[in-house]
Amino acid sequence: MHLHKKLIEKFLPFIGFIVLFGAIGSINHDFLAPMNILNLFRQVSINALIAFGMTFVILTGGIDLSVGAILALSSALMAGIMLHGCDPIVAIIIASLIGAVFGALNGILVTKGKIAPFIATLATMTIYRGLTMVYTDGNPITGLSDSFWFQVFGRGYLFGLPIPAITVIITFVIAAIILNKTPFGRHIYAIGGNEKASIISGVKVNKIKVMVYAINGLLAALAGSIVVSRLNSAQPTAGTSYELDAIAAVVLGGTSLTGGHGKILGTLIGALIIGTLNNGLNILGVSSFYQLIVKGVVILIAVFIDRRKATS
Amino acid sequence: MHLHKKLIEKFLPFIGFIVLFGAIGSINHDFLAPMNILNLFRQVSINALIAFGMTFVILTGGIDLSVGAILALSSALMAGIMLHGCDPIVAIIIASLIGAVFGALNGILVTKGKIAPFIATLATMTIYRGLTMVYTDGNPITGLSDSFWFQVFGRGYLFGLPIPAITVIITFVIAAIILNKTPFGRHIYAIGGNEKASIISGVKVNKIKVMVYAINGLLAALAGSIVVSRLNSAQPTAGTSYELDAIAAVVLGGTSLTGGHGKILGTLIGALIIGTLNNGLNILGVSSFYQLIVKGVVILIAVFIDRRKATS
Amino acid sequence: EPPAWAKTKHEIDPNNLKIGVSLSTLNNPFFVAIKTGVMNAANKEHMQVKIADAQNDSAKQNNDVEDLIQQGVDILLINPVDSDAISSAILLANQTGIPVITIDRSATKGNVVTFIASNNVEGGKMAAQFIISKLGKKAIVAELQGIPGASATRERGQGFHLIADKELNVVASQSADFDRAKGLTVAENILQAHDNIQAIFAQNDEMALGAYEAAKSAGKNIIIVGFDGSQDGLKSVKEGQLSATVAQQPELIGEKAIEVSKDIANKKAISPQIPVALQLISN
Amino acid sequence: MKIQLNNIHKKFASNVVLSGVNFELLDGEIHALMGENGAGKSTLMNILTGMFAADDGTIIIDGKTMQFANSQQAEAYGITFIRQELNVWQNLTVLENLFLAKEIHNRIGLLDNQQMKKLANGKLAEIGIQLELDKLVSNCSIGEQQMIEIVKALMTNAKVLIMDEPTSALTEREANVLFQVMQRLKQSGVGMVYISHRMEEIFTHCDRITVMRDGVSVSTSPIADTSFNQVVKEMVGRELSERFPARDARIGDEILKVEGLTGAKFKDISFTLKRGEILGFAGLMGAGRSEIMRAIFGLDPLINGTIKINGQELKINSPSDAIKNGIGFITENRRDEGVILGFSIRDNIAINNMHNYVRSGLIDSKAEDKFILELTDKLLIKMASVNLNVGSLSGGNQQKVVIAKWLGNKPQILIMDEPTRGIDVNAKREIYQLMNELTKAGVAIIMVSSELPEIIGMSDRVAVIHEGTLADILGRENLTQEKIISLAAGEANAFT
Ligand SMILES: Nc1ncnc2c1ncn2[C@@H]1O[C@H](COP(=O)(O)OP(=O)(O)OP(=O)(O)O)[C@@H](O)[C@H]1O
Ligand SMILES: Nc1ncnc2c1ncn2[C@@H]1O[C@H](COP(=O)(O)OP(=O)(O)OP(=O)(O)O)[C@@H](O)[C@H]1O
Ligand SMILES: [Mg+2]
Ligand SMILES: [Mg+2]
Repeated sequence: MHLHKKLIEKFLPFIGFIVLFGAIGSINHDFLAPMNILNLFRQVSINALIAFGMTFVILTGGIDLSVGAILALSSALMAGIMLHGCDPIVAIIIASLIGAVFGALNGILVTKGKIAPFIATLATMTIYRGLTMVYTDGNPITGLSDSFWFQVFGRGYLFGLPIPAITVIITFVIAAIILNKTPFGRHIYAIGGNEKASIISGVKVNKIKVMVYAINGLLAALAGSIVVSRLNSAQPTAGTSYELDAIAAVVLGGTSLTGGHGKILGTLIGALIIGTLNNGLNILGVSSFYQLIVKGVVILIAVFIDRRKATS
Repeated sequence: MHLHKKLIEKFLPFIGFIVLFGAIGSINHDFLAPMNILNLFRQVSINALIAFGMTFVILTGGIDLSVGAILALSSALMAGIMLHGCDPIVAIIIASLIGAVFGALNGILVTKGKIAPFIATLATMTIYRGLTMVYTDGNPITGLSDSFWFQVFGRGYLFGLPIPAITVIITFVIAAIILNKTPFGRHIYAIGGNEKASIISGVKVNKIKVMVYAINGLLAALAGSIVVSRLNSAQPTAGTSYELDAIAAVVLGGTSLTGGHGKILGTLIGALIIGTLNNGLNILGVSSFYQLIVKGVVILIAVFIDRRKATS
Repeated sequence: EPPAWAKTKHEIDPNNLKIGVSLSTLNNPFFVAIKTGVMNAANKEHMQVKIADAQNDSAKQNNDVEDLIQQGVDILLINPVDSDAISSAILLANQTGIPVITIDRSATKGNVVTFIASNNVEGGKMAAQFIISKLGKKAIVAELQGIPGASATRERGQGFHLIADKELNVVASQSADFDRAKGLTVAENILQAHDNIQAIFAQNDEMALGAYEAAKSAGKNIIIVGFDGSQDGLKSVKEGQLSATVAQQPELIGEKAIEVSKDIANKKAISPQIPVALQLISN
Repeated sequence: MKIQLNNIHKKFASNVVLSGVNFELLDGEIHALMGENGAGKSTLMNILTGMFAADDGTIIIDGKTMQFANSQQAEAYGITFIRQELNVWQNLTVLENLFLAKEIHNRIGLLDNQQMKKLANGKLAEIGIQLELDKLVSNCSIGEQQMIEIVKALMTNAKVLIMDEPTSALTEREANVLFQVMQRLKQSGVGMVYISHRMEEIFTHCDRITVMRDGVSVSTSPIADTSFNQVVKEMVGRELSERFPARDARIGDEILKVEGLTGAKFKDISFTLKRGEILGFAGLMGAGRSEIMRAIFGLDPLINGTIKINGQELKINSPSDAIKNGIGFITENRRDEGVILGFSIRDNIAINNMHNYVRSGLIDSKAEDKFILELTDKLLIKMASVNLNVGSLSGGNQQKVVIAKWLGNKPQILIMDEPTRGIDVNAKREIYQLMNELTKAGVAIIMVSSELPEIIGMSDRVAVIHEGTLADILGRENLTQEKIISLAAGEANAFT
């Protein structure tokens, strides 16, 4: 009986997702159409990738408000180098590394600069966005590439699955291994659980934090390159407020904002919940005004149930 | 010597403000024109009022992302009741109370619902914004009132000072008295300093938190009514991302995001710094793209210096 | 009334004009193009230009206008975030004696020398009529709306619905925030929900381009109408991707504004409304 | 391994903490380090293990001058330090804690849990401690957490083990396990530094003792050559009269009556408390004593039972209810629940006393200063000013600040949970005296303590808790250490 309850609690986010999915599907059958499920997976991929990175950051007890801006900046730079004739796949790799650098910069501000993550990344959010605007002069960068590989990266299918979804699955597996199976991952949890004790025990807290923010930046940039491929252009305003969706996905997945507790699988489910809401409310034809309300309420309910679980 | 250093540290935000002010003034004399100083005061007033409320919340260790949305929703409701013939001054009072109710709702989610403030107010931010959209149907509410008192509230002058600035000064004095001279204020600091110890000492932590969020909502709504008076209309998109400016002002003023430490005077100076930046960069004709970068960098530098102070 | 000691005096020197421009946002290529038009024309005339970006916030725009006045600009070009909310800023300019020209959106109160714009409501109607002309009455269409509450959203939607509600079958209206990526996902979802959609009206080109990608990947060949006539949009129409865009010629609007400014300085008579023609560009 | 610390000096900013300490540790000896709170014991060991660098003086290990850059270096060299404050991760399992920052991984960098489990189980079996390796630390008692730290230290195969107050969170029984481990380590030649404020332990288990006072080492001698009183005298710098001041309070009417109290961790607890009485609560770690107190104070919900004060039944749903009814509560966890670190002494005491000097809604600063100075004077709190950060005070003085805060409220019933944990003999005595004064004035005190001498020395009656139930209440006349221990261990019928 007790075990039973524990099991339910463990799978709570998943159950929530299934309930939501079923509810929307039963109201509107279009929602369950195979094509829509594929759409859903592809739509979720951007948020899921960013939320994976955010999970790393939040597990250490940090937060990163600049991911949306990193996405935009790295996308713009990626488009820029592609216009200079760079091979798309190379451009994606370079863009991801650039994202990692911007992320690492956040990490350095947080560790060396001893600035609270919220403030440090609030500031870099405006800085990175400003740089994007300056670089693009406020205009989208278009006419990128007709290369097959580039187009396929955001739009193609493999084994019947959208490529972005496959990217998410691969990233998920790597992230899960890192977090659960490596000393690095263990140390991420340790820092979030007790930073002082971690320092005393010789965990290289600063180095790990910088790496965690770098991973976050890298994944934001990777998400950015999917966006660029899908739209065949880089938008200066891309990624605006994506940080909030990513944080919501992480928290819906049961990760605590104080750090140390949470699973990457939860985040995946969290991202699916948000994606299902966005997609489902569209399919149901709910007006965008009411969509705002419904999304807020669902987040509240989900987190509220999750908290009850923690305290009971 | 030591005392000397302490004094400098204490007035650091103020010194930063003076330096910034002097620097901009020396580049462009228009900035120092009396009329511009008055403009600056009026421009700062919205952010200052919201930031005062945010100071209360942050002192308890919380945060409120929904203030911008509360501003919009209470403004819309205020405009709505004015269209039904309500006296403008009464409408301002009712709007402020409505703001307090929405704020209190945040407080209840945080205390009774045990939801992390960041998440609770992230959710209510979208809910309140959605309600605003539904109420206004996405349209501004106009044609409010030609009443002298209503117009004067946002645009008038008294003793040579803009009325909104006077509202700020009065609010500042009341807030300073509450925080420094009443048991309620001391308890706010205590909760931020050590919530558990405060509970055990008989501090009614939940009640105080709800009140603090209510005050925050009230001041956001008050700021909203100034906006309504200045614009002679209620905009459904009003207040978007004002929470970030308010948080930045609080942090620039030296209040710590973990709660327990900070002064309302610091917040006033923080708001002045942000206002001076906005106004000064406009006057200097800095392009809005570069403004983003400059603002981000200034926040980083200011907070960085402040942290150094704390650790040295 | 501000106190007397704080007021500044004002005179215009036609040979050394200082133009203040308050734009609603620069987060949108359309307004960036207006800016470009203004800058290019002003450079030719050797005028000084000061530009402020209100970031779609009416309250900030009021501040911006105050700041521009403070810098002693001779003429104000204002592209209001909102027609009502800009009133007090315009009244302030009137008090200071600075002539005001509104661009793209009008102001409900205050003295404005002239209003240079293409009419958003009209544009919405044009889009609806274009769809009718292609598909006939009762065609099944969807609408992608801009940022909820923004004036372009309201006006374009208003014009579109004035006709479409009577003559077309609008089965879905969803917001995609004027954003290309959101336009793509929302269009995907709408197409999923309504298999039989024949046309999409997007309230700007960005969303239209996103919708085009969605239709393409869903393997649907439908009519997509954008709005703005941005570079990307026009190119896409030319390539036969978008069916049409309601082009506004933003650079022309900017150039006109500078032209009129010069006329004001030279005390020429100005007509109170200067329309810049909307063009429905189709393939 | 032989360690010599010669003439160590250290100051933090302008605060001189160590001014000439000499200390020596030999192979296979247990060397006690004693001194009042703030004497510099922990600082000295931090210097030895590389956390701080000494300003002056040398560290000689096996004849070589050494200077470690951090505690990992010291550990690699064979010197392991179990710090005063627990360094555990509540969010991780016992196994994960044991190997933190020392994880074993395979060739491709993945964690080797099997290997780690094997090693841990081997160690546990070797030292005779039982720990569930897969249990989350947040589900472990404080005692178990302390054990994790100890096992973690032993896993390093240290040649020198430094323990800073390891038993302050342990009860007799758990402490005894530790002492057995220490004896075994001693046999195998491990040298140990043992820091504690518990005199009995020092005299039963240590070989030599070094006493520190005000940052100087006062004496080092074999334990057999010194005495209890001698050590106290060296620590305090003067003769201290008997350890527990005589109780002479007049015990009055019943003030508190608790019946059938049942909560999550205890059931059916009934007892009474009289004015002027000290009722001790003894029990093993995790017996649920603190939980009982928290429930009476309205911090935790009650499942069942009644609480009567002065004969009147009360519903206590929150601490403020309890306070209104004249109850005060000094918790066992000073840092987390007692003081507000980073706040001034004034603000700490003021938190629940402002009603005493509020005039028309506003705080009267002058009256506040007066009120607070009266309290700090009465409790002999050693401080330069009430504006100082409470964190800058020694543990004993911090505890007095917590007591002061409650005295301002003039409680009728004062619950003191581990009131002298981590506090030196002198400060302890001052707190005992204060308890006597309070009871003389008619205050009733409940004292939860894991230190049996204190329980026996100060209580008028003792309630012994065993696994959440009340084993018995003993009167002063038949209080013995053995009796309490066996009751606490659940051997209820041994004596009746
Ligand atoms: N990092 C530090 N910075 C400044 N002062 C410190 C620091 N660490 C310790 N001190 C001060 O040094 C003095 C000695 O502290 P220490 O912790 O060594 O005492 P102790 O003998 O271990 O006391 P206790 O018995 O209470 O543990 C105290 O006054 C303390 O406040
Ligand atoms: N918040 C909590 N969550 C989970 N377990 C807890 C919590 N607080 C206490 N415990 C556990 O409950 C049990 C009883 O606790 P408690 O420490 O109060 O007993 P005690 O007899 O007072 O012992 P102590 O000597 O530690 O005060 C212990 O195993 C303790 O670790
Ligand atoms: Mg110590
Ligand atoms: Mg206890």
